[in-house]
Amino acid sequence: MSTLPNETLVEMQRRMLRIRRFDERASKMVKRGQIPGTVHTSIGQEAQVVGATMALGDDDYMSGNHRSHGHPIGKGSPLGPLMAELVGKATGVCGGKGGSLHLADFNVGSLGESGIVGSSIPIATGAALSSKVLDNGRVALAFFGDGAANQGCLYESMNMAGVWDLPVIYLCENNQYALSTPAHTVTSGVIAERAAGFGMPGVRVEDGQDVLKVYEAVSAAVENARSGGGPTLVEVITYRYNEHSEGLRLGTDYRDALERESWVGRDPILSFRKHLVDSGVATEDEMDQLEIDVLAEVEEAFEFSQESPFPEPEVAFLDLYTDNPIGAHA
Amino acid sequence: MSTLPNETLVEMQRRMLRIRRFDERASKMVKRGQIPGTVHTSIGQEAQVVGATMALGDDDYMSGNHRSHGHPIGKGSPLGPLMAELVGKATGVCGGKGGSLHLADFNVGSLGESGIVGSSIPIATGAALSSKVLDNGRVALAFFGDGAANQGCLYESMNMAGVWDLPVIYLCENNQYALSTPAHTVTSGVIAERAAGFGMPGVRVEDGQDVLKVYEAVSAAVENARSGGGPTLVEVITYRYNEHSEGLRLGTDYRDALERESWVGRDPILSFRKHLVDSGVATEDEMDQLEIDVLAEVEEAFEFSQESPFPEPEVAFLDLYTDNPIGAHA
Amino acid sequence: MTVMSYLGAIGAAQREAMEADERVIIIGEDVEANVYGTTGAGKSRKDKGDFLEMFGKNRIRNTPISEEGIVGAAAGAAMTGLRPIVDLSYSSFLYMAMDQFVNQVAKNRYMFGGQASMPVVFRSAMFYGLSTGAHHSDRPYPMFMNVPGLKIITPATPSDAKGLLRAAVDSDDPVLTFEACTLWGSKEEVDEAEYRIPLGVARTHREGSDVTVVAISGAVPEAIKAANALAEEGLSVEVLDPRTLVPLDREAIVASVARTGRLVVADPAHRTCGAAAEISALVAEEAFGSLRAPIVRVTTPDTQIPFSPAIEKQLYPDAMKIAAAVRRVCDVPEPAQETALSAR
Amino acid sequence: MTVMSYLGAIGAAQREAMEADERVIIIGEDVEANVYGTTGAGKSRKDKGDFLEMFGKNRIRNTPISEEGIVGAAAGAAMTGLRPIVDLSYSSFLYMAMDQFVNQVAKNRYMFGGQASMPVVFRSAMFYGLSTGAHHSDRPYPMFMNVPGLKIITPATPSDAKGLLRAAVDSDDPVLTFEACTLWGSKEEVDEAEYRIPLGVARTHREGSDVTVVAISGAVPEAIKAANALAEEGLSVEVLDPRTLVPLDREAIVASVARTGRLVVADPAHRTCGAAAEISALVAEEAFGSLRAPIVRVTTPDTQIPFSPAIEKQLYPDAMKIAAAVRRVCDVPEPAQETALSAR
Ligand SMILES: Cc1ncc(C[n+]2csc(CCOP(=O)(O)OP(=O)(O)O)c2C)c(N)n1
Ligand SMILES: Cc1ncc(C[n+]2csc(CCOP(=O)(O)OP(=O)(O)O)c2C)c(N)n1
Ligand SMILES: [Mg+2]
Ligand SMILES: [Mg+2]
Repeated sequence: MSTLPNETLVEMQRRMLRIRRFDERASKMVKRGQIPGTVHTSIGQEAQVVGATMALGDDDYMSGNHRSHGHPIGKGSPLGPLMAELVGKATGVCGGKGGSLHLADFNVGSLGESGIVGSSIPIATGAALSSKVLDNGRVALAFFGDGAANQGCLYESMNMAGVWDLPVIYLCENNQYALSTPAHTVTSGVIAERAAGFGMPGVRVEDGQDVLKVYEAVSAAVENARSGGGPTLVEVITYRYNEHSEGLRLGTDYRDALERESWVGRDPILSFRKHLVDSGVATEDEMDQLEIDVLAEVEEAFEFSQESPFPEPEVAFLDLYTDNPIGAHA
Repeated sequence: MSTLPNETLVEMQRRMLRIRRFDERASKMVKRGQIPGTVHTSIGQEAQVVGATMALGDDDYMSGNHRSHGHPIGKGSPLGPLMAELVGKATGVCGGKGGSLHLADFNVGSLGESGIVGSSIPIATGAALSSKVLDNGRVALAFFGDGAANQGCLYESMNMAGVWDLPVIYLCENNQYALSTPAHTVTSGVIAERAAGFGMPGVRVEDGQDVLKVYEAVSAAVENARSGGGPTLVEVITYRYNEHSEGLRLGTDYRDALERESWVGRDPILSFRKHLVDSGVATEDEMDQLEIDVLAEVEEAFEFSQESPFPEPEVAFLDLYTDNPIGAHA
Repeated sequence: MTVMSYLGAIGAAQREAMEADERVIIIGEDVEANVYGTTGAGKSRKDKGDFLEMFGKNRIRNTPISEEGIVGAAAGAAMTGLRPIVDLSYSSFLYMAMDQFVNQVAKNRYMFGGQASMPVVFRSAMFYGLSTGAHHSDRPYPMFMNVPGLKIITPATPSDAKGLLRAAVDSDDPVLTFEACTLWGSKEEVDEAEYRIPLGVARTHREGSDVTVVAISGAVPEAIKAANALAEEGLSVEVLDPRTLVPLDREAIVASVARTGRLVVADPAHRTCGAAAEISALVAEEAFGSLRAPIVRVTTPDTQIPFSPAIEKQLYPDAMKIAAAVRRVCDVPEPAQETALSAR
Repeated sequence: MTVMSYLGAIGAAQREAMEADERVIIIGEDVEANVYGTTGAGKSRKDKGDFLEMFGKNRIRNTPISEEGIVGAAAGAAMTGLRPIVDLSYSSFLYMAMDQFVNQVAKNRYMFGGQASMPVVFRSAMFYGLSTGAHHSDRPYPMFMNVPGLKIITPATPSDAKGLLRAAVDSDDPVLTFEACTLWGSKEEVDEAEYRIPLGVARTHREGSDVTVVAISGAVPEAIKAANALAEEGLSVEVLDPRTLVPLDREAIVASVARTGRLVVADPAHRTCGAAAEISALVAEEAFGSLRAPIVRVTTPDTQIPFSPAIEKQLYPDAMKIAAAVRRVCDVPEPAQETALSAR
C-alpha cells in the first residue's frame, strides 16, 4: 500500500480523528442532556470504518446501522449538519427528522443508517441493482455488525447479489459483541466463511485496527465489483471502547476489563500516526496540527448545532409523501 | 445398508408406492374437479421423501411445505383422513380446515405443511428446541425446496440450531426448479455448502432417486442430532415428474422434455423394486401384491373421502382460539 | 376502446409504463415465464412471456424466493434512480417483507428529511373464495393502511386497474396495489391510449338517495348487484368505491353520507381494524349530524380462512349480506319471498 | 400488597410463571444480562440478572438477532410442549417476524383443525415520546388486531401488567403484550401473591355520566388527568381502559356509551385503521341509538415519528387533546383562561 499518495494517507488519519473527536463530543453531549436519547459511538472502530469508506469512490453508495456517525463522516459528510441532526435541529442533515440512528447524506452517497438491525442491507443491494441496470459503474457497500450477521435478510441479499453479480460489498464490523451478547455465543461458524456457500469471496481482516489492512481488503473487493466480478463479504475484527450506547449502564459485566485495555493498547489512530511519522509521510508537528484542526472542526460543528434553530412544528407533517402532507389528519 | 431388516426395506417400497398412487389419484381428482384448488405432487421424489421420513423415529417431529402429501404419508399417516382433507371433508386430518397445502398429523409427529415457502423451517427448529429443553430425545426435520433455500429464515434457523446444538435436520429437496425457475439461475453457490459457514455438516445426496442413499445420509444426521451433535443440512438432488402444481399450464417451456425423460428412466420406485428382487429381499409376486395392496389402500382412501360429510358451517368459526370462538363477530 | 380483462388491463398498464420510461423494471418470482399472466403484454398465461422478449433480462428480472430481500432491494433501487414494479404474486407473501415495507419503504423519505424518493410499486393478488386455504387467502391491506408513508390502491374494474396502476408507476411515492382474484375475469371497454386515474379520487358506480354503500375491491361488484336488486324493492342505493385507500377520498364519502344519511361499508378484509372500521369512524366523526341509522360493516369475520369449499364462501361480503345490511339501516323488512339475490 | 413499578410488575409475573411451571422459558436478545430490566425478578437494570441464576441457561436463553427465527422457533416450541415467553424488546422489531406471527402463530391451530395449541407470549415495549426516532417509536398493535388468532393485551398500570401477563402465560393461545415505555415509571400497590386478570375484561378507572373516554395503553393516565381537570369544569367523564384489545370487552364499551351518550377514544397508535377506529365503528353500529354527538378519535396522526424533541411530542394523545375532544363532543367551549392542563 506504499503506493498510496501521502495526501490520501493523511486524509485517512484526518477522517479517523474526525470520527473519534465527533463521537467523544457526542458522548459528552448525551451525558449533559444536550442530545436527547442516546448515541452509539464508533470509538475504537475508526480504522475499520475509514478503511472501508475511503476504498469507495465519491459516487459510490453506502448504507449503515445504529453505530452511525462514523460511516457518513468516513464517506466525507461535513460535520456541522451531522451534529445538528443529533440535536434535532432544522439544519441537521435530515432536517432533524432522523436523529443519530438515521443519519443520511445523499450528497456523499450515504443512503441512510438504520436503527433496525440488518434492515439496511437489502437497501445497499438495491443500490447495486440500480448501478447494474443503469450501468453507471457505481459500487454499494453495506455496513453491519456481528449481531446483524444473524439476520436472514443478509443471506437473501448475498444470494441475490451473487446471482446477479451485483457490485456490492457486505462489510461486517465484527466488534465481537452485540449489545451485551458475545458474538461467539450466538454465531455458529465463522461469518466470513459464510460467503463461500453463497458463491462469493469471503475475506476476514484479522487486524481491523490497521486502517491500511482494511483499506486494502475493501479496495480489492470494490475493484472486483466495479469490474463486474460481483459481491464480496468482508469481515473486519475490531472493538468498541465504549458501552453499546452512551449512558447505557448494564448491571452485568459482559466484557472483561483487561480485554478492553488490551484493545485500547493498540489504538488505530495512535498507531497510524506512528506509522505516518515513522515512514516519513508526515512530521510530528503536522500530526499535532491535524489534531488541532480536527478538534476545531468538531468544535465548530458543535457551535453550529447549538446555534441552529429547531424545526417548526409543521415540519413533523412534511416529507411523508412527495406530493402533499396527507399524514396530517390528526 | 444391507443391515436393514427385510421388513424395513419392503416398508420403504410400500411408502414410496403409497405416495405415488396417492398423488396420481389426487392429480386425477384435481382434473375432474373433485378437489378444489390444486395440489403439488411428489411423483418422482418418493425416494427422497421416504428415505428421510423413515430415518426418523415415530416420536420425531417433521415440518413440510406445499409439496405436502408425501411427507405425512412417508411418516406413516393413514391415507383416508389425508385424502378426505384434500377434498375438504369433516373427516379430514385437519377437519377440512387445512386442505392439501396444510396437512398436519400430530399423531405421527407431522407438525404441518406450509403453503408459505420457507415459513415452517423455524417451526421444526422450535420443536428441536423443545426436545432440547425438555431433554426428551426427539429429533425434528424440516423439509423445504431448492427455492425455499433462498429464504432468510433458513439461515436464522440454522445459526440458532448451530449455537444451541439443536437436534434438527434441514432437508432440502432440490428438485432443481422452483415453479418455473431453474435453481441454478437463482442460487448462488451450492446449497449443501452453505452449512459450513453456519458451523454444521452439509451433505449432498447426488442420487436422490436411491432411497437407501437418502436413508443413509439422513440416518447419520439423525443419529448425530440425537446424540447431542447438533444440526445437519442435507441436500438431496431429485426431480418432480409433473408440473409444479396440477392443472397449472404454463405458456413457456422451462424444462427440457428430454431432461424429464431421462429422470423417468431412473424411477426410484422401479429401481428399488428391482433392487429388492435382485437382492432376494422379495419376490416379483410379493412386489406385485404390494402394488395391489397399496392401490387398494388408495382406493379405500378415495372412497372414504367421497363418503365423508362436509363440515357444518359453524366449523368455520371454531379452533381459532382454545377457549371460545371470538372470531365469530361478523 | 377495446375490451380488456382485469389482468389484461394490468399487463397493458405495465407495458405502457415500461415503454415510456427505461427506469421502470419488473422484478419478482417467475415473472420471466409470465406465470401470473401480467408480464405477457396483457395476454393470458397461455401466451409466451413476451415482456422478456420486448424488454430483455436486464429489465424483467426473475428473483430468488426472498421476499424480504426483493422488497428491500426494490426500495434501494428506487432510492437510486430506478422505478421498479415488484410482482409479489400473492398478498399473503407480503408479510415476509414487513420490516422492509414499514421500516424502509414507508419511513425512509420522512426519516431522511425528504432526501429519499421512493418510486416503487408493489403488486399482489388477493386470492380468496377459491379454496386456497389459510396461507393463500389473505386480504391484508388494513395493516398497511396503518403505516403512514405508503399509498394503497384497490382497483375493482379493468379500467380502474389500468389507470390507477399507471398513476402508481408515475408516483414518486411507494404504492401497494391489491388485486382481488375474484375480479380477474371481469371485462370492460378500456381506453388503449395512455391515461391515469389520480390516486385519492373515489368512483360513484351508482347514485342513490336512501343509503350509501362504500364498497372495496372484490366487494364492489357485489354491492352493485345488491343495489340493483334493492332498486326493485324500492330502495335507492348509492354505491361508492374509494378505489384508493391511501389517500382516501374522505370528502366524497362524507358528502355522500351527508346526502343519504345512512352508511353500509362492504370490505373483504377481516373486521377488526379493517378498512371498514376506518370509513365508519370517519363518518361517525365527520358526518354524524346527517346520520339517521347505525353504520353497518359487512366484512369477513375475524376468523382465519378454512380450506373446505363447504364452509369458506359464507365468510365473505356478498350481495345478499350487503342487501341485508342495507335493509337493516333503512329499517325495511327482509322480503318474505325469494328474491333475485337469495336465488343466486 | 407492595409498591411495584410497571417493569417490576412484569418481572414479578414472569418470575411467578417461571416458578409455577417448568415448561415456561424466556428467550430473547440480551435476556441473560437483564438489559431491559424485566428478567431480573422485577428489580431495576442495576441489579444482577438473577433470572439466569434462578432458572439457569436452559430456561433463560439469549438468542442471536434473528427475530423471524426466534418467533418461529417459539411457535414450534409451543406446539411441542413448552410455554415460551419471548422478549422482543422494542415493538418495532416485530415486523421482522411478521410472517411467523401471521402465517404460523395465528393460523396453525385453526388450519390444523385444532391439533396445535400455541401457548406463547410475545412481549415488546413501545417507545415513543423519547426521541428514539422513526425506527424505534412504533405502536403497531392495530395491525395485529387485524389478524384473527392472536390475543393482544395493553396493560396500563403495574397491577394490570402483573395480572394480565400472568393470565397471558397461562393462556393456551398466543398473546402479544405491548408495554408503553411512558408507563414504566408508574408505581402502585400490587398484590405480591399470584393473581390473574382475565383477558377481555375492561377496567373503569373513573365513573362519569357525560361522556365515555375509552383510553388505550399510554393514553390511560392522560385520560384520567383530563377527566380530573374537566371535573373542575363541571364535566363528568367516565374513563374506561379495555386492557385487552383482543378479545375486546365490547359489552363494557357499549354499555358505557349507552349511559353517557358520547364517546372519545384516545389511542397512541396511528389513526388510520387504528384501535380507535375499531372502537368507534363498534359503537357506531351497536350503540348508535344512544349517541348524542360525533365520536371523536384522539390518536397519533398518520405521520411517521420525527426525531427532533421540538416536534415529536405534539403528535401523541395527551390530556390537553383529550380534554379538547371531550369539550367538543359535550359542546362546551374551551376555557378562556389557562387551566391546570394547559399549564403543564
Ligand atoms: C431488528 C432489531 N433487533 C434488535 C435491535 C436492538 N439492538 C440494537 S443494536 C443491537 C446489537 C447490534 O449488534 P451488532 O450488529 O454487532 O452491532 P454493534 O452494536 O456491535 O456495532 C441490538 C440487539 C434492533 N435495533 N433491531
Ligand atoms: C413466501 C412465498 N413465496 C412464494 C410462494 C409461491 N410459490 C409456491 S411454491 C413456489 C416454488 C417453490 O419451489 P421449491 O422451494 O423449490 O419447492 P418445489 O415446489 O420445487 O418442491 C413458489 C414460488 C409461496 N407460496 N410462498
Ligand atoms: Mg457487534
Ligand atoms: Mg424445487
